[in-house]
Amino acid sequence: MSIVTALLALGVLALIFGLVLGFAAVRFKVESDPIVDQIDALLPQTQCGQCGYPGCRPYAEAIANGDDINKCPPGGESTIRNLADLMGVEAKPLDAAHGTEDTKKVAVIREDECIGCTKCIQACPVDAILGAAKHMHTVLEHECTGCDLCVEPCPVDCIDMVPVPTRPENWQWNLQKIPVHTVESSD
Amino acid sequence: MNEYKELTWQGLWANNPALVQLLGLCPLLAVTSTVTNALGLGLATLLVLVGSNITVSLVRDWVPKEIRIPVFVMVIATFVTVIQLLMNAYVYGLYQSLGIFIPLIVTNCAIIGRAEAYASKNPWRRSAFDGLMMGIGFSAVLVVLGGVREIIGNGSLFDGAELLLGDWAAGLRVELFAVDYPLLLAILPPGAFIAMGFIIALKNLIDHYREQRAKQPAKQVTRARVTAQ
Amino acid sequence: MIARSMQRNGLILAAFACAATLLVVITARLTAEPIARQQQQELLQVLNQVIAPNEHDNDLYQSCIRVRYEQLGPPPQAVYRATMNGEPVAAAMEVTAPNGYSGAIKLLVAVYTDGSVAGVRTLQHQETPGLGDKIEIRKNDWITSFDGREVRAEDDPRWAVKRDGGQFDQFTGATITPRAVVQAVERAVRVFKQHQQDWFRQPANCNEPVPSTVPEKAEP
Amino acid sequence: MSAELTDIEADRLWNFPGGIHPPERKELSSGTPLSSLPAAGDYRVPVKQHNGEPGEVCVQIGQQVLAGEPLTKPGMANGLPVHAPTSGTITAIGPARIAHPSGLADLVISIRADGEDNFCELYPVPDYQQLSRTELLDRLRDAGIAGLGGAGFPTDRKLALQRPLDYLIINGVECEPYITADDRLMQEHAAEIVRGTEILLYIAGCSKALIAIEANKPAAIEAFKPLLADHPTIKLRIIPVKYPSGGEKQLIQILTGREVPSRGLPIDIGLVMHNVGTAFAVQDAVDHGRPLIQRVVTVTGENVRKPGNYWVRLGTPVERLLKRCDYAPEPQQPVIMGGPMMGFTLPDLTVPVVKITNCILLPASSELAPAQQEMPCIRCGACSDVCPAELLPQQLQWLAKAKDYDGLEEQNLFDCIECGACAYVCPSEIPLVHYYRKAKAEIRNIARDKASAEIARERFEARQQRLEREKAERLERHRQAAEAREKAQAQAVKAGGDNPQDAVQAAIARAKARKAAQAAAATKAGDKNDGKNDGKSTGDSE
Amino acid sequence: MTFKIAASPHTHQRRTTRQIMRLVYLALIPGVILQSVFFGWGVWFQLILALATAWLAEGLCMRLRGRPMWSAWRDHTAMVTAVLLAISIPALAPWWIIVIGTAFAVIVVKHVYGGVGQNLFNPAMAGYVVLLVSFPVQMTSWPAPTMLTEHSISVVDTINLIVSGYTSAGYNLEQLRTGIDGLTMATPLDSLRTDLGSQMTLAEATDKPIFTDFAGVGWQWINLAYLLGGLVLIKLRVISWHIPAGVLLGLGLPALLGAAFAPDQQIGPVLHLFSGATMLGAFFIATDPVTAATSNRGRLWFGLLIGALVYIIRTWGGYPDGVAFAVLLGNMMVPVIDKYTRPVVYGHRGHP
Repeated sequence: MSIVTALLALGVLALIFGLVLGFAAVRFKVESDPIVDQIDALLPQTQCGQCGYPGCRPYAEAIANGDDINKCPPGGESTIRNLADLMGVEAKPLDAAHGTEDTKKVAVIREDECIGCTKCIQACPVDAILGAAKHMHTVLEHECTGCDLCVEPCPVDCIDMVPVPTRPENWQWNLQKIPVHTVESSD
Repeated sequence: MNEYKELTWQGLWANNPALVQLLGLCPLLAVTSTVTNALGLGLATLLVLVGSNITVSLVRDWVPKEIRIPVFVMVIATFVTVIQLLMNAYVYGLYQSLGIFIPLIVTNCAIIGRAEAYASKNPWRRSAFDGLMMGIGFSAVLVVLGGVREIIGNGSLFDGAELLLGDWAAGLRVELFAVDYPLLLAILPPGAFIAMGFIIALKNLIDHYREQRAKQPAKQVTRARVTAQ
Repeated sequence: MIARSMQRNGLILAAFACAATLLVVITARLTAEPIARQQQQELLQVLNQVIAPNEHDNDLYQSCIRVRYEQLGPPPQAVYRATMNGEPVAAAMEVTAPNGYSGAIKLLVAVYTDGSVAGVRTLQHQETPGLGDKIEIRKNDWITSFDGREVRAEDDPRWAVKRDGGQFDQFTGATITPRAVVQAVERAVRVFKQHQQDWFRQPANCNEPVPSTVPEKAEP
Repeated sequence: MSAELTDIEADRLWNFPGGIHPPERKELSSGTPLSSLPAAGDYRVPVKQHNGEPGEVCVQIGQQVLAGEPLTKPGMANGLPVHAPTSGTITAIGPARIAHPSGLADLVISIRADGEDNFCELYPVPDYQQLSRTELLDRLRDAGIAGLGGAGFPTDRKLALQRPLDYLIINGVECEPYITADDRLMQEHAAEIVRGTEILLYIAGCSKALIAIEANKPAAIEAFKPLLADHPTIKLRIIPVKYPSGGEKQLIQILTGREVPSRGLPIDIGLVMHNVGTAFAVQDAVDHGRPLIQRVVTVTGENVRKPGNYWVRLGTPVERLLKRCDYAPEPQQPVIMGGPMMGFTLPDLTVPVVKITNCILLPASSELAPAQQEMPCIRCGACSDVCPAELLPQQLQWLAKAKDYDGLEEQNLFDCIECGACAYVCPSEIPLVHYYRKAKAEIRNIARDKASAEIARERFEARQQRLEREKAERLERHRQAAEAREKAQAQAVKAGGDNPQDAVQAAIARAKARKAAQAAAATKAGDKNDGKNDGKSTGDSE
Repeated sequence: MTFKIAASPHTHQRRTTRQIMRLVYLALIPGVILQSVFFGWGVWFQLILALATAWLAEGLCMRLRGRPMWSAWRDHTAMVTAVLLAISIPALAPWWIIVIGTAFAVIVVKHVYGGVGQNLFNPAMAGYVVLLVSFPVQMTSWPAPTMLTEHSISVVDTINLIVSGYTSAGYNLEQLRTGIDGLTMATPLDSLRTDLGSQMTLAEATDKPIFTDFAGVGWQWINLAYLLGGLVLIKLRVISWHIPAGVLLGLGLPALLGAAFAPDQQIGPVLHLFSGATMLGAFFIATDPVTAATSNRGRLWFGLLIGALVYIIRTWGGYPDGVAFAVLLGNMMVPVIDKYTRPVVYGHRGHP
């Protein structure tokens, strides 16, 4: 008798809960997942492809689908930390296979060597290079993300990646880095 | 075979449920005042873990994802109850020591965690092995913690082993040093927290050391051409 | 859509619930008998410690009655009566001392019909390990100091710990635990002396012979 | 509100939380009267000396300039010109070290003085009340007047904001230890300052002014008292000595009990504040038509033998000023521009004096001992006790060390005025302010990076869209061409011409032959050109 | 010549952690002297043992952490911990008590958490609680004040007791603690707790030789001495008044109420304030900056919380005194207190 009661009680209870869950699963389904946008917003948007994906958004989609978060050298540790926070996973060190974190750089064309082939213009993911065929090209420093994708296509190797210069506006208060001149004592 | 090696590594060390995932701390901290108790609960957990992993893995195809958690909980609860009844019937002495903690295994997140994270996605053989390794990993931590606390607090090891293993085991008891005053802190729950902290720290230290030793060579990943069409 | 999902989930969950319940019930059936045997043995072992087996010829476990006395702690309490050739010899009572250092202490107090204590054992307590837990026979034989003691007058000053001017030792660093035990035993003896005739007349009435507590519960 | 105004009128003073009392050491330099340096040698005039965009250089190398002649035209936002400090020749225009804690270079115009010190023609205003507000503002801008108290915000911009004002506050507090430039200026030029205050009142459209002076400057107070007897609209407030009561926000709190809202301006609560030096410069620019080419600089510290206050032309290298004062540096001598609390050390002495330079301090190591090694924070809370902004400096410090920038903003790091009181009292000698400045710079950089990342993303997406569009257009063109061909063929067939199939076959054969020849040629030439450019569209330059 | 580059401010008020700690030592002196007057030479031996242990433990930890040992020794924080712990334990406790306690305080409570400034809990009190929980017998065996004992204990006997547990004449501590009335001596609070627990009235319970004057032989004067030292620290601005005031208020106010409503069963405010470790706790222990609340408002609440907890533990808890537990519980609450007492930053008042 007690067996039947137990079976019945638990069976009915489970049935009810199952019904509720079945109802909730359909009724409260969350549509579309904006997580890709959130991830994309954290990526540095250099569009450099070092992660193995063609651009930041594809990588954001890959992360949303479970790819590792440590494949973005331009973003470096801070991006990994932010992504780890967002995704609720543990921050890992940058995967060295994809490159290393470097100081921010911009591309500069040695203009006297440029032959005007437009190859770099096609390579630039953010249209930061100005110029027309057979005319000298110039990099818009403000728009350059430092992805260095233009360097390889250049047939005459006239593109350099130079570190972004430090100016008083973006100086980081590093007292150790101030060049102190040795001055002759004047008396 | 490599998968099994990986599972072993994960369960025993890299993803140890007690040291890394910090799951099931409640029974872990409560029962580890002696090695015997620790071993008892460890074995019980191991049994439940393997059983629930196998069951979950076998039924995974029939369980819609909406009700998988209730089903897993039910599977685990059944196993725990069965084991509790069996212990009550056949290892009564140990049951008295561990009695109130056995039902806690139901809420031991290590078990539902494995069911959800591994067994619900993998075939039963591997799930069983995963359960075995996770269970051994968990038990090992329990035993180490129990050992540390028993030595520091009581100066002995395997006190009361006969309750678990039968009368022959009474001889296992080792009196390391006689204590006039047991260090109560080690036996009481705060001691469990402190000892656990040190064990985790030790593991991290070893991991850190290993990491220093083995700097893996970087493989190069082909870079995607963003601009190629 | 919703109806199908509900139907499917509900039925599957119910099926699992039934299967699980069935498994538990079957196990419970199969283990019921060994479990009862274990518990009985355990209790008998303690009973045999407080009332020596050669002093009685009845089955203590079977001659159990339930009584209700506020003095003995939260009722009902089980009383196991020992008889020799049908003559009352002693009785063992489950007694609760409510004022232990960390909560109630459950005791088994056995008293001979002449009013002297046959033996006392601690069944369950949460006293501080290393201090108050000396009331366990495993840790210390203090509990045997009750053996043979008698309660005399209405107010017997010897039934107190030494610190309060009585005859029982207190433990170093812990007075409250032994004080609570002494008081509880004293009360038990008084209750026994007052009601023993009554008790030995009653028929055994512990139909469900499962004691409310498991003895010697030490952890944690 | 009106009750509060009555309180203010009734000379009530409020207090601000925290604050410290470092040794004042003002007696070193406050005794000697103001004197000037001869106009000689090289001057280096940085193009940007204020808080805003630099102006556009309007002189060339080799050009002769007269004192007061503008060297730059004010640019767009918050622009201010700079002027030739003396007459001479422009010798260089290029990057040189400027007065900035980083010691970095910026655009500097170098002038070799001819020693004549001839002024260009000046246009004094006989009666400022004849001019409109806007005209006066233009004059102030053309005179290059920026706040001389330290922030260097363009004075005309500050006055241009038109909102109801309760008070104009003239800040003569000068709470930093050692500095006496404002003190000396007030002692000797109180009348001009009062006159400047009147002009400022007129421009601001305000009726009442408060001049605040710290109680440790009795001579300056005495200089003002008789003057203000016949200026009922201007009141003198003598405030207790405490650092940093000269801070804009703190002084407002002392005088009015009001608080400038976070990220707001004093004008939001009906107040505007100018430094006494600014008031003097305003008077000079309006009454005499002189642009801002000189200011009072305190040179002090025990390693200066003749400490005092000097009229220094802007652009004068610090070294010349120090030589004049007979300095005796010790090894590892710190040269501080500004005061001991908020000033910064100079990497060398070529740095020029600029509009915001109020002090050059050469302390002996015995008076300002060098910072000790940083010890761990013991959370004593001394820093929060002295913080005038009621921040929790030690919390900020932990967060800054942990680079928790969200936490820092949540704890209002940007309300820190960097007064240094916390670091002054810290028993563990933690350079707290330094951590905050680093964190602030980092947060600003992150915001800048974020903004540029956003732009990059937009450009990337725009480009992708454009490429897709072009591809679609190309396909569309091909399709249309094919359709047209088919139509033409169909028509030809209809017209009963040759079976076009033959023509197609022939064309395919031709194409095959050509391809084979090409392949052969390519193999010969080596596959130099493969891969890279395959499938790329061409000609998409801007 | 090269110039020196530094961050502002370039001037600094020269009061270092080390100086602060020294002032704390000095302020403790009167209390320690009185304690040794009432409880004998043991106090000094405990101090020496504690200091030596702290010194060694600190050095060891810094060594293990790869940091310069001198920098830790120089700031004296471990020494202050040692002193506070040494004067908190019974003067004749066995030597290993203070060694274990100090070592635990320095190694586990301080360095495991990251060293100076990083510890969540007051090291001295955490060490004390570990000892109390682990060795309740030794930790509650306070000797009776010297004027109430039959035997006066010489220096040699003190050392013997601390090292071996027996005097040269073979008495153990338990025997020595037996007072002139033949009953074991307990601290005033312990005695009161026991007696009030067995249904005595306050008047009956205080009718003992240890209760003279206002708060018990010895303890009252020791508390007064710590009060004096604490006031000096406030005067010198080493500590702010908020925490001590909070503690005394938090303890005194409920005690006053208790005494008003149940004068027979509740210990009065004077006894609460001047017995046990009240003053030591209020002025020297709760004020440990590392583990206390940050803002002044927070400090007041922190103190009030500790005071109230002391009252609760003493009245209803399992231990006669509760300063150590109260301080640890207060430490745990600090992040919460700090969160809700954060001062309104300039410019944010009325502008949310």
